[in-house]
Amino acid sequence: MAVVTRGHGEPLAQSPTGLESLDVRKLGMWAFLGSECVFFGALIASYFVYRPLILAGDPKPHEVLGINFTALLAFILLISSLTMVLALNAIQHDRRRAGAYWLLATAVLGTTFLGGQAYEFTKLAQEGVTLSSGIFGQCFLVLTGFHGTHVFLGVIWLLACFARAMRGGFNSGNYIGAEIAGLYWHFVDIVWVAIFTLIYLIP
Amino acid sequence: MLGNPRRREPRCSAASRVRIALWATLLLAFAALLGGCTTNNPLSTLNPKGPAAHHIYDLLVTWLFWPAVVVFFAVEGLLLYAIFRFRGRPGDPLPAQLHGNTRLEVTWTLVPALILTVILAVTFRTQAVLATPPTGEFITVRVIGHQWWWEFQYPDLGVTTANEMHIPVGVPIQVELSSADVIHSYWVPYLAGKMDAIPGRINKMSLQADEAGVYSGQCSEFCGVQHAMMRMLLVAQPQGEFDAWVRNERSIPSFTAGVTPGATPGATAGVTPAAGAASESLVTRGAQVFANGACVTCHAIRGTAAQARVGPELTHVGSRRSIAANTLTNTPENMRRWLRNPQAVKPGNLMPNLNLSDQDVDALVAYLQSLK
Amino acid sequence: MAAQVAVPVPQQEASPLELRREWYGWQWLATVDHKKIGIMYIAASLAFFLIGGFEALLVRTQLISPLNTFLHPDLYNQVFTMHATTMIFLGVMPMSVGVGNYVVPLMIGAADMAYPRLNAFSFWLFFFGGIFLNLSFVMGGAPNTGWFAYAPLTERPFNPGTGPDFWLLGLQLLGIASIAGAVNFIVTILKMRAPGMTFMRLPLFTWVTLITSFLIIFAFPSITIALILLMFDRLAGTSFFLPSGGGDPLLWQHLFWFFGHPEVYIMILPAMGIVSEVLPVFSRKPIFGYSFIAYSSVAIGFLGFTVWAHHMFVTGLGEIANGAFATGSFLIGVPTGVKIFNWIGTLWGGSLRFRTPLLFACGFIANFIIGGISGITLASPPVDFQQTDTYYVVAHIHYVLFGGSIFGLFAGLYYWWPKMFGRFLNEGLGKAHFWLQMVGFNLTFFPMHWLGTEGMPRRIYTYFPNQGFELWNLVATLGSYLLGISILIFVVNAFLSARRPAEVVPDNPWEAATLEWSTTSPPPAHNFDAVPVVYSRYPLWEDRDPEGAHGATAPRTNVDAVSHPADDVAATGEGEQGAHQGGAAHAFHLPNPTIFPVILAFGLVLIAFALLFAPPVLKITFLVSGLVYGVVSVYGWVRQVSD
Amino acid sequence: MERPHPAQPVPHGASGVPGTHAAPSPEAGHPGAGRYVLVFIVLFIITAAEVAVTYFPEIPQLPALMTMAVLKFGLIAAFYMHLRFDSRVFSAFLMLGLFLAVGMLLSFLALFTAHYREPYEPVVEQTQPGTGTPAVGTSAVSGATGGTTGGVATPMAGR
Repeated sequence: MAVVTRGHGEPLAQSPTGLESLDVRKLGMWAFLGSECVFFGALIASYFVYRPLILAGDPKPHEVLGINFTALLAFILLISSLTMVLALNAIQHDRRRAGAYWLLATAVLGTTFLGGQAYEFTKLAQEGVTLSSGIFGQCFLVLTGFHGTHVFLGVIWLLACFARAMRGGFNSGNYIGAEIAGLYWHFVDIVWVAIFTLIYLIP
Repeated sequence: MLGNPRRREPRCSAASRVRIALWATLLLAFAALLGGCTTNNPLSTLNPKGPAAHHIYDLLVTWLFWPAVVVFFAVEGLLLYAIFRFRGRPGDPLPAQLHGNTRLEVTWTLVPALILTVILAVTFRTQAVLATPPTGEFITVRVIGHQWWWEFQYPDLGVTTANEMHIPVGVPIQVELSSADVIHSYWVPYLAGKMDAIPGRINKMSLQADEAGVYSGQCSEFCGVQHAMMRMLLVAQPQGEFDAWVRNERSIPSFTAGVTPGATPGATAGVTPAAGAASESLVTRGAQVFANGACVTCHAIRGTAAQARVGPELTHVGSRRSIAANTLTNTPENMRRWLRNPQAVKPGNLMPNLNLSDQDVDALVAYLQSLK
Repeated sequence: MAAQVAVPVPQQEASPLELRREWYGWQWLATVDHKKIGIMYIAASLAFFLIGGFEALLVRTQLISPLNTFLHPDLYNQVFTMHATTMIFLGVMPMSVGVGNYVVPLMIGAADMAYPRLNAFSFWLFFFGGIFLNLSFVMGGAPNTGWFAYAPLTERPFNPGTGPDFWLLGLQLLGIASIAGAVNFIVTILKMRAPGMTFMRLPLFTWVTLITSFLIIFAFPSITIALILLMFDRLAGTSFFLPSGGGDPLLWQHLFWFFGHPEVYIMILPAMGIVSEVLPVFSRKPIFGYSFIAYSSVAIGFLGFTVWAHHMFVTGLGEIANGAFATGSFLIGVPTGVKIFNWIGTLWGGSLRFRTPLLFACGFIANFIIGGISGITLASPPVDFQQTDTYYVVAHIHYVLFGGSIFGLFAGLYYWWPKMFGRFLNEGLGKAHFWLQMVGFNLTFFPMHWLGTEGMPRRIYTYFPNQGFELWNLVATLGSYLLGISILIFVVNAFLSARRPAEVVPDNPWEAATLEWSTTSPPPAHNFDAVPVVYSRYPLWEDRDPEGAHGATAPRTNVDAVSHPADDVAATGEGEQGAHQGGAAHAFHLPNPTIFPVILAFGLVLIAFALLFAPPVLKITFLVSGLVYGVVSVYGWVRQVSD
Repeated sequence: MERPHPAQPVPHGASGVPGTHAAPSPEAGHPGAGRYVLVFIVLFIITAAEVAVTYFPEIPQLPALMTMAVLKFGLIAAFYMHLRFDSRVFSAFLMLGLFLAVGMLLSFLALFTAHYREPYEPVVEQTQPGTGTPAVGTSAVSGATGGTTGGVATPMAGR
């Protein structure tokens, strides 16, 4: 179990910042997500530095990237975010089995997203867009690839949560493990919101 | 009562040591100042000979150095005063438990901020002056950094040369910087600040020499194993001499043009000065070694079949003041040393040891020295 | 809070785990105790510091005379690259982290860091990463491109060896360790402060550790990305920074310095915090302008992100961008100045006791003033055009990072040594160390200001005679030998202190004010027998200044501990259930020693090796074994956490 | 400078650890499943609108798309990540990271736009001066006598 720290029931008058009542793991996860913001910010910034060259180059992104297909992927991730909060909601209401299955559904949707991305990458490779094919290929593949890596790790994490949920590891008094997995998952989703708009949609 | 009595130091000895250290530091600073003023160092930034360097020098000395000296002595003085004045003794009562003083805080926030604002304003002014592109007539020189030598192209004059840049005195020069491999930085401290030569980019800076002279320059961005010896010379000469240099650079060297070289090359080559004919044949042999050997795979000499652009252009190498990116002065002896094993002179540089025989080296030296 | 003797670890029935625990090495290898981890951090960083210092002496020896052939140019480049990399990532930074690791939980009255296992993982990853980097010397050549590793010099076509691969993979490992450590510090400081310890009562060292940790989590991702892109360039055939493939070398510089400049503050802020702790204790009066020092640190932290391109003034950004970044750089001088004045204000009117920590703290201020002033000259783009990439910059960074950080860290080591080990460092040797270091340091680096203005470029393996560089290079080299001797004195001092028979060090030998001095020296595994409650900024000084103490709700005497039966503590200790201390409302559960963090860190290093090796057999072997280690340890770790 | 307690009592999940503290009722902070589905419908509609917008070039793409992206981002962060109900400290972490990331993106865009780079052509090839024949340009200053202009007009000239 995690470290239990003090702070419960303390005279709060002497610790007026209120931070003592926060969960350590959630606090740590948010600090990490703040760091991840800069991580993806730097990746996207690198893409945009090369954007003039990418747009001038060949092939042009909008010619090879299917917006409709990617929109489908975005929908899948959105749904997975919904199933994730529903999982947490179920766990918080002690509907353990439902919670476990929502978690599984989230993992499955994540895997579907990864499958879609794999399909997209193969299609791009067929059209000659690879890591070493030029500035567009490398920028696009590294950016979306690192997002995919995050999704992949998230899927593993969700499966672990699912296993734990099936063993009855979560309940209304003990759901932080699922909640921080969810925070990570939603973060991966909002990164995709940014990538979808900035890379795919903006002309 | 305070601290550990066993370890208390006698007061005077520590104080005297502080004093000694203080004097030593001051003496050192003074000596350093003297040293800085008396030598005439070829890369010094304190001896400006061009307007750009002058502007920077004025900014540095007037607006940064003297305020810095004042601030330095004031703040270090305060610190030393506090250290000496407030030394505690065993048995001293507890000093007044002061927590701060807002008025003081505001003062020592605002005063430095004001000083810095003034310096910043002057900085902006100097920046604007430096960034003004040359107006009127100017010469464009394209400087291309290579590992580890400099290429200079004068697009309007049709001149390409290496490691020795010539400019006329009093004429603004627009320097366009780029690189053939990694990032270098072009720096002739007497004339101007430095500017990076970045592959895939063109950076511009302007410089001008107010006095004739031969100025040293050096690559100042770390660029690999021979960064230290990526040096150059900048020759600022009166307009007439410069024009003559341009005419000479544009000409095809006498030997390759078929004109018999004078007896001098042989003599300077250090070959036994038997006869003009002997040295002439040596030069011819050198030309053959050059044309048939590995030299042509990297170097260019106009008027011959050698047109490679990997190494420095050698069309007028005999007339240059230095060789190997100003690593060696251009004497036949040094050139022989260089050709015999370039790796011994500049370990790791890109010119391989060609394992030339002594005769070949002598012939090559005679030939290259003849390329005036 | 008068416990003078550490609570003995109670003997439980001998389980296999118990037997294993008797092995001395196991106590360190598997420890999750922040104090042990802190000591390991300090010891490892000191070892790396000695290596880096040795490299510095090699550099200085090569430069002792013109056209010296002591080192081959390429070896010289490896040595100066590794000197900087070692000092920054393996010396100064982890030493600050180590001191923070030891001191911060004690300062805030906590039993441990928020994530003790993650803490162990951070240490071991740093330690293995450091060894990984240094292995490059014997595995095909160390990185030779400078610690800034400007592309495209680091790209395959210009650097086919494995040096840059070692560099980028090693830094990636160290980056993960740093981010994990920083998250840990942030959560610890935000969450685990003793009751009553508001932000305005936080010790200043804890303040700067918090700010430093924020800088780390927000600055390191930038270099992570830069390293990833470079790794793809070198290992996967992309050309992010290769102009021939459309890449832009300047992107590397922006990404690097977006990290690199905050990194400077990551190295200097902890030293500033240490000085802010040491000065009041040895002046016997509170720090002058507490809140101004705290806020100026915050300001430095913020501004640190707006000035990165002042490292790039000569890359041709244009005068507007240069002017903007110059403005930020000038601005950052203001909070720095505020700190210096407040430190002098703390000395002013005090009753100074010149013990070694105070000497180092004063040395810090004296040197840092010079480093600050030379920083202002470099912040002005036109002057920077002349001075950048010369020895002037070498002088500047060493006045900040050696004259500043290292002096500050030594002040901290001498100050907290008795708390850490229950023994003093010898005062006479300490003073000899200080004076020799002070003289040696200034002898080494002050002449470099002149060398720089006289035009000596940085990173050159040799220089020519008659350029005016001979005299001051000679002086600098001799000074560096003095510096080397001074560091040796410290090593001898530490060694002798360990050899001396144990002495009884009182809880608070320096009469300091902060909570770490309220427990025994060294503290027990669970740090405090009872949770301290804090009523002011100077919990142990409240008798000195009953009215003036900031934020005190009511005058109290010393630390008011939430009382618990003493036998409650003695009964538990660091047993199988972990040290359990306090009543139900204050349950500290120190996790058991665990080996999984070590294994995970080791697995990551194996994966780094896998990326490094070209032969498929080696690659696959290392990748598979690394993954196995990783998966097993993560599984075990998770099981431990959720049990 | 004591900051007021952000929300007293703390919304939820004061402790996720069993046995130490009775967890408050989950409903205290988190919205119910109905709200989550509602948010999802909104997200769904916005995403559809995003794709739709790309089919209508007359709509100003950049502001429209950015607004919708920020909206989606905010909805997920506020509801799914519970920032609306949780401690502001968590929001602060995200906002700090976002602020730096966006600041980095914008400043890189500005710097690289201002510091424009020509499409790369290796410098060695493009700098061939006139081969063989002495290339003579009209000098800006020197009295060099004219001749035939060699192949010195490279892409770098005149900039």
